[in-house]
Amino acid sequence: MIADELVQLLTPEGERVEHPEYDTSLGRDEILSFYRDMVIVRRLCNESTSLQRQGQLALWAPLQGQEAAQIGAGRALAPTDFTFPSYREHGIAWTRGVPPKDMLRIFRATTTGGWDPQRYRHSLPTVVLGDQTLHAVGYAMGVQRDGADEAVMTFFGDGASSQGDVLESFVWAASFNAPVVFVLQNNQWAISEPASLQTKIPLYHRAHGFGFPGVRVDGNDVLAMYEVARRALERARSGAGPTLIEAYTYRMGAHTTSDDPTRYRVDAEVEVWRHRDPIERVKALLVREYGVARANFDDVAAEAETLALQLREDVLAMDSPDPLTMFDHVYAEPHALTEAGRRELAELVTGGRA
Amino acid sequence: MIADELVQLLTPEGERVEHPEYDTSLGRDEILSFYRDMVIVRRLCNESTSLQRQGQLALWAPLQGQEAAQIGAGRALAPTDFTFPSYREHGIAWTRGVPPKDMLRIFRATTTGGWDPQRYRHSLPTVVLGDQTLHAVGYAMGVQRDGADEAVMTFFGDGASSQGDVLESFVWAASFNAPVVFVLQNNQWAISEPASLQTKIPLYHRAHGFGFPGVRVDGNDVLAMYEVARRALERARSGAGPTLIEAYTYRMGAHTTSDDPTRYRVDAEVEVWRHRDPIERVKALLVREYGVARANFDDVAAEAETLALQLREDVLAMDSPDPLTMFDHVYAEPHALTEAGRRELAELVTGGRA
Amino acid sequence: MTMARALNEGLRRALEKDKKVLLMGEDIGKLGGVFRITDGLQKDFGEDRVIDAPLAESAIVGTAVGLAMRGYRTVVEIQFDGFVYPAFDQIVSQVAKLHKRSDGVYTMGLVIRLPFQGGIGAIEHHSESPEAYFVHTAGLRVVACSTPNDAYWMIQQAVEHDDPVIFCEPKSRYWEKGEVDLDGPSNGLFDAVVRREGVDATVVAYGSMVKTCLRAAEVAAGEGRSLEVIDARGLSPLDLDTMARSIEKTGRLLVVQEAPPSASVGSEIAAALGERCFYSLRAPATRVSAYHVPYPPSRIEDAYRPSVDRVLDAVDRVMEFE
Amino acid sequence: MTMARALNEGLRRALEKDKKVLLMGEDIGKLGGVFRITDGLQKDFGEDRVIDAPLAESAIVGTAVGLAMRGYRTVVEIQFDGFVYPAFDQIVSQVAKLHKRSDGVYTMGLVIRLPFQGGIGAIEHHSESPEAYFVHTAGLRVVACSTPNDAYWMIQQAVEHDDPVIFCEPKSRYWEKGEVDLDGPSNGLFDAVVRREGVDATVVAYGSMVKTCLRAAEVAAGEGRSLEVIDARGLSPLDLDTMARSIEKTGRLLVVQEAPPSASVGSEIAAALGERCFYSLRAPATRVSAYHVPYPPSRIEDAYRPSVDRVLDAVDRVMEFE
Ligand SMILES: Cc1ncc(C[n+]2csc(CCOP(=O)(O)OP(=O)(O)O)c2C)c(N)n1
Ligand SMILES: Cc1ncc(C[n+]2csc(CCOP(=O)(O)OP(=O)(O)O)c2C)c(N)n1
Ligand SMILES: [Mg+2]
Ligand SMILES: [Mg+2]
Repeated sequence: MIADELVQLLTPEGERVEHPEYDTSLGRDEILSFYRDMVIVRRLCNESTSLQRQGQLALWAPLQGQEAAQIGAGRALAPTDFTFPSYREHGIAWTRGVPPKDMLRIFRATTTGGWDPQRYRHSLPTVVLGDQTLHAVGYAMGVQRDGADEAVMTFFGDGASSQGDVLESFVWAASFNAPVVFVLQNNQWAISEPASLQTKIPLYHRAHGFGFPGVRVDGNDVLAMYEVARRALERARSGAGPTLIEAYTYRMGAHTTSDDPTRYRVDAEVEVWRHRDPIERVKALLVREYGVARANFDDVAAEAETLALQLREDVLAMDSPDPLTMFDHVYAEPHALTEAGRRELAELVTGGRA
Repeated sequence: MIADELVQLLTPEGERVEHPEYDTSLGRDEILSFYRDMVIVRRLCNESTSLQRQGQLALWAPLQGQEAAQIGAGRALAPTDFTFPSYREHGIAWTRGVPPKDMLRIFRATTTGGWDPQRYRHSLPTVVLGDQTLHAVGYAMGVQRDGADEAVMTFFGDGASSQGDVLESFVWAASFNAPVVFVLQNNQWAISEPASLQTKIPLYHRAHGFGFPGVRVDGNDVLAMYEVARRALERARSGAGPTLIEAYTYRMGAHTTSDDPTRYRVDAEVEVWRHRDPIERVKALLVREYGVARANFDDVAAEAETLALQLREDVLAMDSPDPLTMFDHVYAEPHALTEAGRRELAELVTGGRA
Repeated sequence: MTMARALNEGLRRALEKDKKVLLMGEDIGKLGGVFRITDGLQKDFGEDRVIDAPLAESAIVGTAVGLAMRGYRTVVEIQFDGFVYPAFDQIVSQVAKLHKRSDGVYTMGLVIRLPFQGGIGAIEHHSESPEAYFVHTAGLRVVACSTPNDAYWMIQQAVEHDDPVIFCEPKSRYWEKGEVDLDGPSNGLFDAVVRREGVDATVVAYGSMVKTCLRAAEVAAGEGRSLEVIDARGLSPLDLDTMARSIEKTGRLLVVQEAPPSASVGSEIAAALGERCFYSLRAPATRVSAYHVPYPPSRIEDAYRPSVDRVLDAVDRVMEFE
Repeated sequence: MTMARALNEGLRRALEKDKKVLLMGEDIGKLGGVFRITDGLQKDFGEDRVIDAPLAESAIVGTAVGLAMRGYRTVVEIQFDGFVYPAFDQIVSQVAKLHKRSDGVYTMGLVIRLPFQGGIGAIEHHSESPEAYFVHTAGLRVVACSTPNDAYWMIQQAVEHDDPVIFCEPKSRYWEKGEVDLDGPSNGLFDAVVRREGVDATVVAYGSMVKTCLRAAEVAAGEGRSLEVIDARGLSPLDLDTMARSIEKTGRLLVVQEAPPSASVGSEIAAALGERCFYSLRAPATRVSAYHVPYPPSRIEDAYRPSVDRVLDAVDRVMEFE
């Protein structure tokens, strides 16, 4: 894949397009279920934003605009694959079966994790940019040693692509021919910094310099994302090595709820991308090509609504943890200094002035 | 420059070869002076090795085999350019005018530096792999801000090419279009690790993934190294941005005097490269094409001999520094804790049991 | 003005005074930094002097080193304390050692600004206290400001200083107001300052904990106890003279820090003064620190960071010694 | 056998006992590492278990983290102490925090071997003592061996331990011989051990300095002074009980380390015991450290590293207190 144009199977208008190398393997029901996933994660994202506005969350990092990139990649995964996210991969977490309320724990600041990564085969949010990419490659080296038929997928952004750890993970993936798929969601912005500050050429080219394929996909086209991710995962499982997928997409919302994009980007740009909405185009396809009825879409909307209300309920019910839990699981076996702290705080809570 | 074969203007047998993009701009006298430089740095290198064997140096990192890569690149520099070496660039130091005895101070362990980097516009040996590449890019950003007609050149190896700092320096050089030339001396080995462990494809390709040109040169061909380096430096000074030069060469000796290559590489490989010797081919050219007389070569050998003897003399005369100098230049202004140490050691030296 | 504003004004003055001064960091341009410390500076001084950096801390510090070699003085902004670690090698192996390695030829006159400590309800990696790592490292200088006036003057003094300075800013105090005396600095960059006089015990703190200790001192006063509160300000070097003088008067020492206890700045102060003031200390030099655990979810950070009550509990303990 | 050989044998035992144990590092395969600690292990256990790593410390540690998530126990070799800093972020932000972040689901059972301290006449970056950085970091454990027997058993205990262990090896002692008791370890991984009994002063040291202090104790004995020498072994956690018990007997404490003094392990030991043994200490807890300067050119390293004479000078000082 050296072609400079991006892989697209569905236009913003919902028209199918031919691609020399990729074709849709999906039927009506699957496409509808992708649509469902995208609608739900967007709805949950919006609910989370308003929960933050209402002071129920410390912070929220919206995925709006990146639903196709994440649902497409996430749905391509086999249950046995393992994923290593950054902090905005709520859509991936959804496809891995992580309960929405667990995704929000870290944002309610009641934990630094949120779920059992082994249970969902989805690792924890990684806030230090790029660190998770090396974990993914190391995990993939373990898969190789186990002779398992599994692939690993890791996610990072256009900004993180400049971090040494991400670039070292390319060196290692290539050197060990590790079964890992790198999904770079190029949403055009790293907080206030445009992707053009990180690179002057398309980011997927970077893979070629390290000796493995890189491909740019229309990250707002869930059909293309799915097919490209699926093939890259198969390639990894077959022992053919790593792939870099650059999902060309856009961060429609603020970087996080504490960000103010009006300081650094113009609405016109956002408008352009609004016309490339990842959900609308699938809806158009479903209507035109499969005659999906209004009712089906209403059902999805209703389901999303219910889930959103459930999420709100669950979040409001989330209490602050007992302060003494800060001493749990710091070490697998007791550490004298940590235990001394536990005793001190316990006394303060009971006996002390506190 | 995407061509996969390397740029060569002079065969191991000393035959000139045509190259579509590069041609020699050098005449007899210059080529002879390149020959002289190579013979001298090799002779000084051998002297240093024996000085180490005789316990006069703590360590020595031989450059043998890489004379052409270094003299070719070094001679292409303008006096106003600035260079950032790793620890094996004795040939570069020579072209910058650093006195040989100063190059050996660090290896005699009497200092961690050795010379005035501003005076020779040649920075100090950098032992932590790759760190210097970022200094080079930062310095180049300063050159840009000064609007100066200068270029920066930095050196690192095939092993160091895997370090995050080196890869980040590529990101930065590209993003700021910095006037820097990266010279990667691929001498096939990183101590005991073959270059194939660091990469599965030619290393110069890496530059393309970051958006600037990479070129592989026969690093044992001083004419080719010179021309490619000269053009890359001009390119940098002209504001066209960075270039990566992969000098394809070989480490004929041990990694350092504490290394034992017999544990990890076969003599046959060394033999192959012995036939690609960077000095012999130039000598052959000078004899055949310019009829340079035996006497000229003898003169060079004699000069090298004199310099080697001088170096030995100078090294033997190098005393250990006064221990109290460890407190000098730690800070530009006195630091209480450092000064307390100075007083304590001073007392120990005089009053104490020591 | 607020500390955030004072830092902004101080940086503006530094940029005006010396053309060789540059600012570099993530999002410090149009956005003005996530805390707006550099608000408006790129607009006024241009993109060549207020540089939005690609996303790599090691490269930010490493290129600042190269710029220093070229004679520039770069003020680096690390967006949050927890993101300084990727630059650790450049800081410890290069920034701290190049002046020495070059026998004084290279001047590492750069400043690394570190919004540090917690208390802002943030997610992980945004509330760390990494100062001990730098205080342990020879070749670096480390300071922490605690008031807008200090912020305004100390940042300028740090920029003018020829040694590399790790400049710690207590982000939880960014929005608190205080008087700024524009006439001139009243203290040296590394001087400890007595913020409140007292006779019963000496309380040494820095950054966010200075205010916490001043509050504790007020409560203690109500209980008839007179605490002397010292703002260390300089962490490397430490102004031990000022602290020792106070201990001679009070005979008791409390060191309060937001960092975890082990091999910390608090350990250094307690060990150094314990040795130096052996005869004047009537109670053991006592540390009040965070706990030996990773920074907890911010919902419970108040139990992790030393509180007024924890300081007072420690005061009770040291006062039990006659 | 030598400490180097003992480590080699210990690693061999670890590889034999548990198929999930891997070794990873630069040049550890055919070369057997620059110190030959892994000599012959790749030949016997294969390239999949004894892995020659590409040249990037952050990646070595970062991939070891991923391998731990997959259930492997990787023993990482950092070629020299001075090259651990590029991996600092992975160690501090990930290795130290992932067990906590995952509520105990991820086991970070990895070992980071660090040939540390100086005394081998090396060039820069090959003689550092970075232990304080890790002792300050919650979530890590840190140990230092000082004898072949400890090297043999402690490395196996570290591999079996479920927490991440920074394993510090005093490279200047690699070639010194000592008895190795193959029957079983006589101490826990973190226990401090009294190496020599005495009554006048307690001397705590670790790594290379243990031998230095034992030599000093002999000289002191000739001068009629009886020093109790304790090998700390565990640096995080510290075995303060053993040290305190000794101080109750001797009433004096000296802490000897090769690291620079500021915010160091020595500071922690002095501060912690100064507080805990306030009544039994008849002299100030006193530190003997390297100086607050970058590691000097090795031609003069003997003046930088605490020597027998410097230890004895410090003994003289603490003995002056009645
Ligand atoms: C090492 C590190 N440096 C800085 C930050 C602060 N930070 C958080 S997100 C972000 C921008 C990341 O942009 P990108 O990688 O494109 O991901 P996106 O937010 O667009 O999904 C920055 C600078 C961080 N989290 N980690
Ligand atoms: C960060 C770091 N890690 C490890 C080392 C130890 N080391 C010194 S040289 C070397 C091999 C470097 O190989 P290469 O980059 O190819 O340069 P060459 O020695 O071949 O010139 C290693 C591993 C180091 N100096 N720095
Ligand atoms: Mg982005
Ligand atoms: Mg090499």
